Amino acid sequence: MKKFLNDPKNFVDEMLEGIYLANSDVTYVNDDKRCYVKSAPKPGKVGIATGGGSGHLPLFLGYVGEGMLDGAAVGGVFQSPSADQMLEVTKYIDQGAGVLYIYGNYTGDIINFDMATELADMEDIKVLSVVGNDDVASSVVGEEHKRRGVAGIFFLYKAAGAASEEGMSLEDVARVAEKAKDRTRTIGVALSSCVIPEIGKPSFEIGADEMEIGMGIHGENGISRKKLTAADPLVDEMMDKIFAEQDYKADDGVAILVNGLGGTPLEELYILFRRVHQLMSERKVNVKHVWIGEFATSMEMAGASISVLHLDEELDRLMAAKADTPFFKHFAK
Amino acid sequence: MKKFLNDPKNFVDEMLEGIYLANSDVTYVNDDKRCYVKSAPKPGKVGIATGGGSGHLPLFLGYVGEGMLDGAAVGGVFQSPSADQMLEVTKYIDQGAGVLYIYGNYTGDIINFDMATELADMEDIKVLSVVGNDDVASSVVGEEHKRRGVAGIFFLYKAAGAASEEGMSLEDVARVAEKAKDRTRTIGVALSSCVIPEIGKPSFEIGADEMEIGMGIHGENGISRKKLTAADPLVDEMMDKIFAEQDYKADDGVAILVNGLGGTPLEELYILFRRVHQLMSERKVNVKHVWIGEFATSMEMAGASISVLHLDEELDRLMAAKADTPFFKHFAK
Amino acid sequence: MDKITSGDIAALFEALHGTFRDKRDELIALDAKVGDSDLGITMNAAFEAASNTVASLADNPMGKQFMMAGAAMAKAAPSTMGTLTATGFMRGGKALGDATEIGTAEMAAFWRAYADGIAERGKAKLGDKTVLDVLVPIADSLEASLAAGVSLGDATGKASQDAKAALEATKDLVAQHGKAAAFADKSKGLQDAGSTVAALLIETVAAFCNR
Amino acid sequence: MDKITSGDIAALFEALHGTFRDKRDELIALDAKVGDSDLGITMNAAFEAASNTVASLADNPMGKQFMMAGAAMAKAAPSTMGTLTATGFMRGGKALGDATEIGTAEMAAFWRAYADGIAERGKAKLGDKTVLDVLVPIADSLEASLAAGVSLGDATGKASQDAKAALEATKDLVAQHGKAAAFADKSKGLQDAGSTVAALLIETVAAFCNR
Ligand SMILES: Nc1ncnc2c1ncn2[C@@H]1O[C@H](COP(=O)(O)OP(=O)(O)O)[C@@H](O)[C@H]1O
Ligand SMILES: Nc1ncnc2c1ncn2[C@@H]1O[C@H](COP(=O)(O)OP(=O)(O)O)[C@@H](O)[C@H]1O
Ligand SMILES: [Mg+2]
Ligand SMILES: [Mg+2]
Ligand SMILES: [Mg+2]
Ligand SMILES: [Mg+2]
Repeated sequence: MKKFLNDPKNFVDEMLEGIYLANSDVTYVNDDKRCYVKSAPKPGKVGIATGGGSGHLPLFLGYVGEGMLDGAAVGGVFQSPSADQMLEVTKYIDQGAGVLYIYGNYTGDIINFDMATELADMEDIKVLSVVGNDDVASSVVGEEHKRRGVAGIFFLYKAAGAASEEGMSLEDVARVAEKAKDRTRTIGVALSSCVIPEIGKPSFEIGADEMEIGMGIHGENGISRKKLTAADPLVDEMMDKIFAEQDYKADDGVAILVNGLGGTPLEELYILFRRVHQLMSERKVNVKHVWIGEFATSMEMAGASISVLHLDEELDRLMAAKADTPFFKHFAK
Repeated sequence: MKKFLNDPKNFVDEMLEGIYLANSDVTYVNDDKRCYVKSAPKPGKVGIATGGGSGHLPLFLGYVGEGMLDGAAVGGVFQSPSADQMLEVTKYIDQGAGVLYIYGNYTGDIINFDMATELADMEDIKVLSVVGNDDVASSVVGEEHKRRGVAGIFFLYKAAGAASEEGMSLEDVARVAEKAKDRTRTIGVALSSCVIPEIGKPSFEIGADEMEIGMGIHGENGISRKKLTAADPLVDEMMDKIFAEQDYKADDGVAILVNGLGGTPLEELYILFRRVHQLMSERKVNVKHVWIGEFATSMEMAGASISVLHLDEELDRLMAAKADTPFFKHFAK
Repeated sequence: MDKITSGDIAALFEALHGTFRDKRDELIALDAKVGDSDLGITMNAAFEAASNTVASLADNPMGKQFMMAGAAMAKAAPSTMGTLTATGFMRGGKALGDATEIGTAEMAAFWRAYADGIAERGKAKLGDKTVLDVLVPIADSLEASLAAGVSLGDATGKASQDAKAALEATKDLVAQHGKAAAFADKSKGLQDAGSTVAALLIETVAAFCNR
Repeated sequence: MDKITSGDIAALFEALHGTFRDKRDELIALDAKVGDSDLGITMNAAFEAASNTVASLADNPMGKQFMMAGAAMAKAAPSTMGTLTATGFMRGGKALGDATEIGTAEMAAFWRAYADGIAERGKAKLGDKTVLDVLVPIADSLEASLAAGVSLGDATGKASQDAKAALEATKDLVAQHGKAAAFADKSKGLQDAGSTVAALLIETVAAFCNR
């Protein structure tokens, strides 16, 4: 294992210490660094919380900030945080307008967020949940509820965050997040494994010339493992899966997120995006918002994912809104 | 070689196509994608140009935008762009107030920028140059002119860019860049090699448990190669080199850049920063500006660098100013 | 031993922690096949926390000790199995009510509540290749032993045997939940990781009751 | 052959491109030791561009052909050696002035201007372990041959031999410039990569003149 760390046991907490030292806009509650919140929650606003395992920076906590989320419960590497931690975050960020949970579709997270919802209910905090399940590789059409949540959750955060900033009610913020979820699709490809600090060896093996299309961000099985091809045919194959899912018509608008899994250079992400844009242009679909970089990683895993949000007028407006977090900055357009 | 690309020969140009498709705020001149400029140069402003090899994204072109640079000549992977390309960029961004070149201290770049300066002179464009040489590992004190330019050039861009935005003259913008250069120090550490697409195999070998302190961003020799240690003692050893260079007194201010070389996860950069901050606090030095992420990479190389800018009042103000480029966004503080 | 009493709980959790400390790497390897390799880490952490918690609770009602052990697990190991196991211990402890000793009847009630709690929290069905596929047979076995008037030592021994058989039977199932669902086909032929945890639990309990 | 005339230039550049195409991997390997492995790529690209450029310039004055070849190199291969070589050809071509053929005198003038141009652009001194350490001996050798009245074929042959000796001597030097300077100690004992290029250049020219 070749990592910059001290005791692997302290990996997450020392990372969090670094984050708090670097950014005064965020802090933690209940004396627990893993209960990560905005320093100054905006009064009256619907609170939005997320949570999930560490090792995916800037996911999850990186989206806590203006125009995005209000808090995040932070788990160990690839581990759900606890229901208690979620509850503490929930209590702090609730401004009386209720709290929306947005998180990824993983059993561990679901079980804990469900428990947290019950606990919050006992504290008279109204909680709704939207569970991201954008990974088209993880189950077939009709079984979307089984799909994993991956990088596309970014669009849910952006939409819900902007909606909440606009002053929408809990129900409306949830409606917006649900709509973004229904209209978001992601497909990924992995080229290398990654090492969980406390385990110290690669999570899986993959040949020196192999790729796995559809692999999950914890190394879950994808659709096919084969020899790495050139970028353009690879993108074509990946985008076929996305085009098969929704009716992207001429003059429709989309937002595109090309996400690096951690070990893949930015240069290559732009080469992938180039082809995505070509395919969209062939269909006369307008690429209206573009984000390229690392948005949901698997530590040092080499690979990338492509997420498409099928816009409508409301989502278009929400994508354009300002966001300012320690990890994600977006000037309003 | 495990990369997302098509023909390695087209690596840089397809990457650039992707960048232009993603961002309408930048474009190119002279029908040459490698002559990268701001779409709308601000009238009357001193132009700032940079240039250098590809493979370092977001360096160099990523800093072209509001509050930073006006143009960048783009070379092949780890290759200088040509003097002609620099000239074309220079001609486009000159608004009559002259142009400042800020680039890294590499023979190939120097030779070409010198040639470009002569060519610009023939076109009656006044050009000054400031050459970044922040890498303390690359030569001893007293021989600073031999030092390589690495991630710390970011501070020169930020300072000069904000100064130019404030309306300073060419001489003043150059003075600010020169001052930032004199007060910037960087030290890096590499854990793995990287592959130049057209070469197809790693640029150098490094053992599975080895690190090289001070290695350059093209794999140039560093100070020492040894077994990877824990993060805290590693940072201590690296920062010793920086503390030995300048007199950071109690109540002085610094800006810190913790830069990932490409393959190192963000989590680990925060663990490194945590220790940097501890060392600064021990000295009662104020960490006033912090940037953590990928600012100057070597494609997929694993490793990191730490840059320190010793602030004065003017540099403090310039660091705080707004910047908005496709690759770097900073809300004014 | 035919009864577990309040003073035994600390030793029981020590034994449980011992089991999961010993099986740490085995469970990591098992979870690695169709999961994320964390099971050994989380189970060890869960039972370490539980054991530390009950160490100083000997004066408390038994049910409460189990509930507090569960709560400690939920904080220490919020993975799927960590949270489900925590839920199991909290519900099982609650089912013990004011009982001051655990005989076959209480043991059966404990495991039924344990299984029901997990079924409710995890929303899995029997046959979905989850821990439920061993938990329900354990509860069934204990209830049958209770009806037959079997002693605690024998009842838990029998339950442990039945759990092993049920665990073996999970090999034929295809995972529908959790990370293993992503490897549905690959999961065929492999025993379910969570079910292995359940079998280890009852095995340790049986050994404890037959010391 | 005792003279190179305007019509020969295209063939000369073809020969030069041939050399650097053949030596591509060797130069990559050489530059890899204390540099960035690009030398083989850039020199091949430089001479490919130069060769393509002069292919259609046979009607132009010889000096202009060399200058245009240099300008093409500067665009095609803006690395240290690419730009320096471009500078060399531009200055050398300029030194040819209106000459319509190249004999020993023109050849000597060409290389002196070539070396001076590179010295000016690169700001290196003799002994700094750069291409200059072979270029200056080449120019010196040609000037000595000119003084001795030696023919072009023999003069370039001798210059090529002297270049080889000078190249060998670079092994004892310690790099002061470019990427190799970072490996100063390691560079000791290795022949300088850029100097190798210079030696290959004059070797090819000599072979061409002695066809
Ligand atoms: N919905 C569920 N209900 C009950 N048990 C489940 C459920 N999902 C998964 N499991 C059990 O959890 C086990 C995996 O546990 P664990 O490694 O903690 O999961 P994760 O690491 O994915 O959080 C599986 O082998 C299975 O027995
Ligand atoms: N300042 C200089 N003046 C003349 N020659 C130089 C200078 N610096 C380096 N060189 C020559 O350039 C060679 C390396 O060329 P090249 O591989 O193109 O460099 P880079 O890849 O660093 O741009 C060296 O072997 C040396 O002969
Ligand atoms: Mg990375
Ligand atoms: Mg990277
Ligand atoms: Mg697991
Ligand atoms: Mg080189």
